[in-house]
Amino acid sequence: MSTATPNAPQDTTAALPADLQDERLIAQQGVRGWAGAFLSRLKSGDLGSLPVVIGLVIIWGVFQALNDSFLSSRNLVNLTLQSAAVGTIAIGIVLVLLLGEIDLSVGSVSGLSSAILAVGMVNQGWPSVVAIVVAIVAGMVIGLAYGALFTRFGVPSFVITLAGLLAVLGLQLYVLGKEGTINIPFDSGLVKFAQQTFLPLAVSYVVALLAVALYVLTRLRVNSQRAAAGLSTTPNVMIGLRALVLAVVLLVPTYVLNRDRGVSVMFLLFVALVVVMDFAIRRTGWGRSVMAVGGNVEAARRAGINVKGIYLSVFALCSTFAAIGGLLAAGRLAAANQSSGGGDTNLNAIAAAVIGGTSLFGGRGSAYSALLGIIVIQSISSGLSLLNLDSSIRYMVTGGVLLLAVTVDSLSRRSRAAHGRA
Amino acid sequence: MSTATPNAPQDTTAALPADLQDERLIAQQGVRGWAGAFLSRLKSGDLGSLPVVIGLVIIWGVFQALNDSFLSSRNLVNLTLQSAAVGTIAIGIVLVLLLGEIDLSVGSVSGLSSAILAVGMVNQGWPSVVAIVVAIVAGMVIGLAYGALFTRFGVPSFVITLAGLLAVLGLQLYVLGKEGTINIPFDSGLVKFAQQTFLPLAVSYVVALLAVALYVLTRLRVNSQRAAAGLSTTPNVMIGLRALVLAVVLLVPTYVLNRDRGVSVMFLLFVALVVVMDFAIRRTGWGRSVMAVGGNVEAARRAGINVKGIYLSVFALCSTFAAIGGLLAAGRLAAANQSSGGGDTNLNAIAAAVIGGTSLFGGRGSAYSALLGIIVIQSISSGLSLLNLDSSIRYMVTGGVLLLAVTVDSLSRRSRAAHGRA
Amino acid sequence: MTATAAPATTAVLSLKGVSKRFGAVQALKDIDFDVNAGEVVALVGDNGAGKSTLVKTIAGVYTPDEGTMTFDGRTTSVSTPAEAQRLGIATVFQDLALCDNLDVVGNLFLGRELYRGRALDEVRMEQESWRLLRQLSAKIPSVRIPVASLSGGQRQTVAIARSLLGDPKVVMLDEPTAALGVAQTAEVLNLVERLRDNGHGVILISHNMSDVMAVADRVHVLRLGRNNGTFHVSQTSTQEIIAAITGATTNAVSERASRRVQKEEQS
Amino acid sequence: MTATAAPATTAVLSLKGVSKRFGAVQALKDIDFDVNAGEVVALVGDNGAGKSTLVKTIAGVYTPDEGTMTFDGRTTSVSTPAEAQRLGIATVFQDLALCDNLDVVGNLFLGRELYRGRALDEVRMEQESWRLLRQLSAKIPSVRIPVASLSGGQRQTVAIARSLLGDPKVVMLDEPTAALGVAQTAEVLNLVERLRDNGHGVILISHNMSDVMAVADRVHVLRLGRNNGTFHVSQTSTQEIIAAITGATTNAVSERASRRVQKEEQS
Amino acid sequence: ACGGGGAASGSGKDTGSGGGGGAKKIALLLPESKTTRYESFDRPLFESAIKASCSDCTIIYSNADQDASKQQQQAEAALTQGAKVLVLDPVDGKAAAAVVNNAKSQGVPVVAYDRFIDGADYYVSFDNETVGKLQAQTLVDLLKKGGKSSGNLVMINGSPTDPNAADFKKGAHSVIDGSGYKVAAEYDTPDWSPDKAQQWMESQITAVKSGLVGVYAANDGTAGGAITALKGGGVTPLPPVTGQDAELAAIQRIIAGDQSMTIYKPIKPEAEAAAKAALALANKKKPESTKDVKGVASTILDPIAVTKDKVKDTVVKDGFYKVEDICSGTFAKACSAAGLS
Ligand SMILES: Nc1ncnc2c1ncn2[C@@H]1O[C@H](COP(=O)(O)OP(=O)(O)OP(=O)(O)O)[C@@H](O)[C@H]1O
Ligand SMILES: Nc1ncnc2c1ncn2[C@@H]1O[C@H](COP(=O)(O)OP(=O)(O)OP(=O)(O)O)[C@@H](O)[C@H]1O
Ligand SMILES: O[C@@H]1[C@@H](O)[C@H](O)OC[C@H]1O
Ligand SMILES: [Mg+2]
Ligand SMILES: [Mg+2]
Repeated sequence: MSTATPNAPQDTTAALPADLQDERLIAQQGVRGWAGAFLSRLKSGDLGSLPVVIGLVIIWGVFQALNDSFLSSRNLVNLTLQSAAVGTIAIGIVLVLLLGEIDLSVGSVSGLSSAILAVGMVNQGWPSVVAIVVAIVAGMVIGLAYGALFTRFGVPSFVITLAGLLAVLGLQLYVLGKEGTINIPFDSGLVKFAQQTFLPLAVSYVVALLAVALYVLTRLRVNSQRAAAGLSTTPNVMIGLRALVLAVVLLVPTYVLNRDRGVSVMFLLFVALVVVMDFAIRRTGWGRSVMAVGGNVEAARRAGINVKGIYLSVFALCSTFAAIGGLLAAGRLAAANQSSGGGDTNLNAIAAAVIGGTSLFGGRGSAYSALLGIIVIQSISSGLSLLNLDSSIRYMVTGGVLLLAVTVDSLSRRSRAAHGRA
Repeated sequence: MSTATPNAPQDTTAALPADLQDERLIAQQGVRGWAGAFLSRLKSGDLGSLPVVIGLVIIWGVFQALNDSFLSSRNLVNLTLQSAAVGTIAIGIVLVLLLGEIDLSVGSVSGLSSAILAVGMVNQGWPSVVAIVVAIVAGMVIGLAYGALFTRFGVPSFVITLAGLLAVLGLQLYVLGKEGTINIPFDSGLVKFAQQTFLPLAVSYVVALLAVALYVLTRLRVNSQRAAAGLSTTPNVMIGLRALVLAVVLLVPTYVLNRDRGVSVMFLLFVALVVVMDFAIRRTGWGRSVMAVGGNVEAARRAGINVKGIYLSVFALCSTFAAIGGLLAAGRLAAANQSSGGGDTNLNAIAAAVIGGTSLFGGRGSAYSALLGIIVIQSISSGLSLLNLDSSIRYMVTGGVLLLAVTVDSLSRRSRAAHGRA
Repeated sequence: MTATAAPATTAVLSLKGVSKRFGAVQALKDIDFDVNAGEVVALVGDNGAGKSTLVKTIAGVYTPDEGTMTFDGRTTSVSTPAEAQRLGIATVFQDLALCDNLDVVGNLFLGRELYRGRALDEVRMEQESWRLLRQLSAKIPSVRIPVASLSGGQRQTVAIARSLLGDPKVVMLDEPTAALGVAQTAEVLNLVERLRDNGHGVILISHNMSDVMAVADRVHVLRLGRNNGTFHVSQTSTQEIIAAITGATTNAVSERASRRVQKEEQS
Repeated sequence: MTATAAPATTAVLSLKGVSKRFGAVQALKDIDFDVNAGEVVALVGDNGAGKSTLVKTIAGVYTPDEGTMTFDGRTTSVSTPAEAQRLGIATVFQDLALCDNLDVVGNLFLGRELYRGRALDEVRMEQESWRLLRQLSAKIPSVRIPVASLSGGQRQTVAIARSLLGDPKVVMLDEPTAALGVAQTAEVLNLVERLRDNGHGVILISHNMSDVMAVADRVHVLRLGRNNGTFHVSQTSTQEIIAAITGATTNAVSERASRRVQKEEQS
Repeated sequence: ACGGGGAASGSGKDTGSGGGGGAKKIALLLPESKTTRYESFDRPLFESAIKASCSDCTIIYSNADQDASKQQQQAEAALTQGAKVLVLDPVDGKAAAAVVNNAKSQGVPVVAYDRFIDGADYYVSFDNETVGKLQAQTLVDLLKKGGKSSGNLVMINGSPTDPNAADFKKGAHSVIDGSGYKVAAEYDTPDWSPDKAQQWMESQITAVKSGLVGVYAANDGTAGGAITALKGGGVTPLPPVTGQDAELAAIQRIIAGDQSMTIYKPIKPEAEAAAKAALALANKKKPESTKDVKGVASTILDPIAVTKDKVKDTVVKDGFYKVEDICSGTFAKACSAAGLS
């Protein structure tokens, strides 16, 4: 049998790694190749999350110009505290969106979780851990029920979770009973965690530097594996450069936050959840299956993937994240009430995922969009809080700014599509 | 060139219409064939909107058992009045859903339209017609803006209309200004139209019978055209049978409604809009293009369809229907205020379209789903109003019943999919 | 017509009386079908004859309305593709069934990922992908682009390469060479022969009679959803098979063929 | 190699120096290409050679990075498929581009619906559909089912039938017979000849060399996105074209061919 | 928008330079924008009260759109900008303890405005339970006066997710239960939505077939919905319907005889009391108080029930509305009949 690629000129074949032998590829070897590739990526609009970041920078710049407390350390620390709860909920939304499904009930589930926590801890006198576990399990069970309904009866997730939104809100009111608002003691662990626990100065820098080191080590290991397998590698200079960028991205905020109270542990938990889920999505078989189901459910089924299992796990995870978000929200407000999880919690969580770049149509997106998206949303909301606006004007401005932030991103996507990289 | 189908036995070919010659087709000629086809459709779950109707019948039965005023003429007349405004908004939602897009701002747009009407008519003293036209045009302009943003920048409609939701709400508050609630006089035309105008008894029956006659005539004309073209025809007995069913479906409600105030003209307007849009979707080139874009936008583009024009027209229509819905809502409440179009208007309009059977993923659905869906939703809400329930229980029951109604439908769809008719 | 009954004893896969109906269309009616180990059976028939439906029924994508299936001597009912894979049935579907959003590597190893610890071993999968694709003479510039951006033939090559992973007992290829270039087609035919030589059962669907005659041992003809004869390649001719497919001896094909002969004679 | 320059004068369609790049992949580089009225030009090349990209560029689906296009003597730039259609270019795309949710009639007449007053004339469109499909020997049981439920070949027939509506000057067929049965393939080849005889320019992409040799006047070869020669069918051989496609004279194809000859000689 | 932005940025620079002298920042945090009072009355009245006694004070204004966590964010933003005192009308009075806690930790006093907050430094309000009592009492009195000593009432309460609604409900029940009238049905109106109230009222006309003598509606919005339902349902004569907020639309309905009463909370004295207390606290002084509510120094004002005959002496007299506002268009006739011109 002939396995050779008979037509490629033999000399270049020998010199090039297996993945760079095609003649049609525009040369990508070495640092110059990389720089060229980067430039051409920029030109063709393949910018990853850069556009949203640019949108964010614009928003920050404008708000800072309007009110110079916007970028103050104190306000930025507040921003981190404000982002954690809904951001955590948005991680779950990213997951269901990756499947091309939706969960409209995350607000209610987070509200129920707040209510269970408060009633359990305060009224029933459960130990906090028990209350927390019960609240999270309740969320998971709701998600499993959604998954079961979806996979068994094929009811669209939009309808299931719309019904869930109402039913779970009912449950929340039922759990709260006649009490209405229940305050959670300020000296309870959860409230302290959500309001007053910050990384010690030294620890915060160590954490940031560790993250950079981990990145470099991982890249170097991948490089050596790829070289051993005869595949192309990233030039060390490039790795160094990227590590530098990462270091700046991590250390500057750490410094700024440390000028006020510091890096909130609750926010760190949220970021950690994002990182873990990003790993799970990109680097595990489960995550690959999620992407496959979201991309083409029939192809996934034919590939032998347990499609029902994937749906179940994702709906369960989404509600679980919603429940965790509810706990964080309760901790931060030091209270649970009938409107916990109400208002625009749902819309903000979904919007965060979408603004961060996760597609509503499945198969495209990243856990990081929850982080980016929620920061955009909270920045707008926090920035507008600093300006004395009438509600009517504030609504109009919020809508406009939101649109602006996403238009930058969409424009670049559009150019990407025109360049055939949709 | 050989154009014959050489393999089909020549005798049957001659006898059969062009569309029934394939040997694999299970015989469908004559009344028996039709009955057989109908039975096999039932078996394979291809029931059209029958399942939703069954769900509705179950809901009605249960509520009537729990409180015997539910099916009273008075309550059914109320139901028609309650359905018209959000139902009209849902027609627009059906259109955007057919494109696989969404409009989250219909609530705000309807609220703005209410506000413009009230401020124009009451505070500015415009003639009602002017106020109505201005309100509708405002809606249309907003829709055009959405369409322009969507087609120019490729921002996902979810985000555009989320921004729109906020911005238009701001506009609504701005228009209402310091006034807050504005009463629309009870003796104004719009309020009378929305609350007190019912078809005279005789006219209502004439309208119903005219509809049946129109149906029969159309079918007969199609039959004669098809026969002339050598295509299969519907047996006259079948047409008669269907006409009979239609007559019952139209005359029984007319009778029941006439025992109370009668057939509301506002509801009739809503139904007329549904019928017109159904015609536009199924029987015009524009509607065909909408379906094509929703099914496969790239295929539509390659077929030379003006895809941008379709998006523009649909977004504009959707907001226009929202504005009309807002006018009906204002007329019915005889007031406009800051919460007009708020609450669950959005969710109810979208849910109505989905529950009625329009897919969220584009290309599948019908204008009638707005009608069916809104009646399901309003039935649940009206049925629960008659029972004295705690809010918490009410929410839970609403969620449960909603789910039930849709599960019947989904189960049949599922069986349809298993039979290869997805 | 020299239609012969299939040998019923050593079959790895055997169908009896399989029917499948879609709404008003009877796609399959009373199909009997066998494949032996180490045998290439060509499944041929006109467009819409029911070939793909049969393949999908065997692969667990559709459940048949009637009929039984025997695999490796045991009567089984395959109701999901996962089960079919567990039994050892690998399939290249006509509609390819790839995930457009995943890259070539992701699609190749979908459901059979390689691990390094608990994480995916992307490096080994990429290396292995290049090996498989080279083996099929694939002309794919990069395995790290979404398959959405591949050409028709490139996509088909990816789908075929997929079926080489694992060690299936029966391989079903539904028009595997339809979009392939001449070199790639030749490689796939080589591959089919290698599979047979290694004792696999192969079901090959193709409209290309010369390919069929070149690699198949037996040809099974479907016509309008029904069995229309089985032929041993060594004992039949292309003409005979085409007649069974179209249900007539004179038709557009033979007309073209005869015109061509005339033309060639003239020139 | 007897590559000959294309006649540049009477071309209905003529491309000069067309390039197209997708991210890091150079799909087309400096392509010159012409079609004359009443001529069938076969566009051939290995998988991923850029044939479909070229067709899509002409059809207005992609805009080229560089290069000019002349149609009917006028330099034009076609930036949407609608414009291409207005110019008189009809295309059957390799990926078919049908709307799965619409039925056969809906797809056939998409963008060119027939009216009766202001409403669609479904009866006449259905009647016409049957006529077109019969003409292509299509085996489609009903034209009132969504094309999603059609077989591969049936879908392809629908796409081809589409291109017969209207009166295009140039028809481009991207692997139109890949999924077709033998009878349907023969009808499509007949169709191509009829189109030529009626003075249309035809661009035919195919991997099937015997089909190419049977109907084409000229063969244009692409290799890895570049021009690799133009051949007059009357002055060339299949061997020569395959060599231009694969870039080598010995390869899997010739190996298989020679083995087959041996085998036939033995038997 | 530009004016507000400019003012804010100017004041922001003050903080940067150490925020000195008498120039104080006072934050006014209101709960929502869907009821007219907040942006139409509370905000401007409060601002002018502050300006009157402290011309170089600046006011940081935010509105929480009925979202407790948004309000928390806005309070934090106000503190970031260096607010010296928070005047807080909480979305949820109980949950606002977190805001008070946070403010206290930075030495910023809090004035609970309109709704009680545990731990606040000062409280200015009308008592919510009293509002409910007053509504119910007026309803019962009207019924008795009309000669009906028994019969069915329906209650249209506020939003089930609004903690204040529970207070109104409690107060109302304390009067109605034991008044001899039966509560035939009761409804918590989601989002205080008038059209929900209308729909519910419509079904009650069907359900409570006979003997419906009166309707308790928790505010003017829900009252409007209920009245429209009663009129549309052909219920004559209209049973008495209560309300709250003294919205212009409600006053007009009262004049026209469609609605029986509304609760007028004179916002001007409330805003002035709050402004006074806020300025005192900002200057580290103890504000005067008339009362002590749960340990918080307070000014408690009396809500006023407005019936047709009292319109002139209340909202008109206080300049809350001008006669020509009330008597515009179709209401002119009713006005002159009611002796209002
Ligand atoms: N999911 C489905 N729903 C309805 N009808 C279907 C479905 N799948 C196949 N059919 C019908 O069954 C018949 C057989 O289709 P099948 O795909 O098996 O044909 P095939 O032999 O593979 O044809 P081809 O050579 O064109 O690929 C066709 O008439 C088709 O319309
Ligand atoms: N939208 C796209 N985005 C990125 N790359 C693309 C895109 N379309 C095509 N390509 C690349 O361009 C090259 C040429 O593709 P093209 O589809 O034109 O090949 P082809 O000659 O038609 O091949 P086949 O015979 O397999 O159909 C391929 O390598 C393909 O990966
Ligand atoms: O005044 C009322 C307010 O206290 C309540 O919270 O919301 C509704 C209003 O009518
Ligand atoms: Mg097939
Ligand atoms: Mg191609």
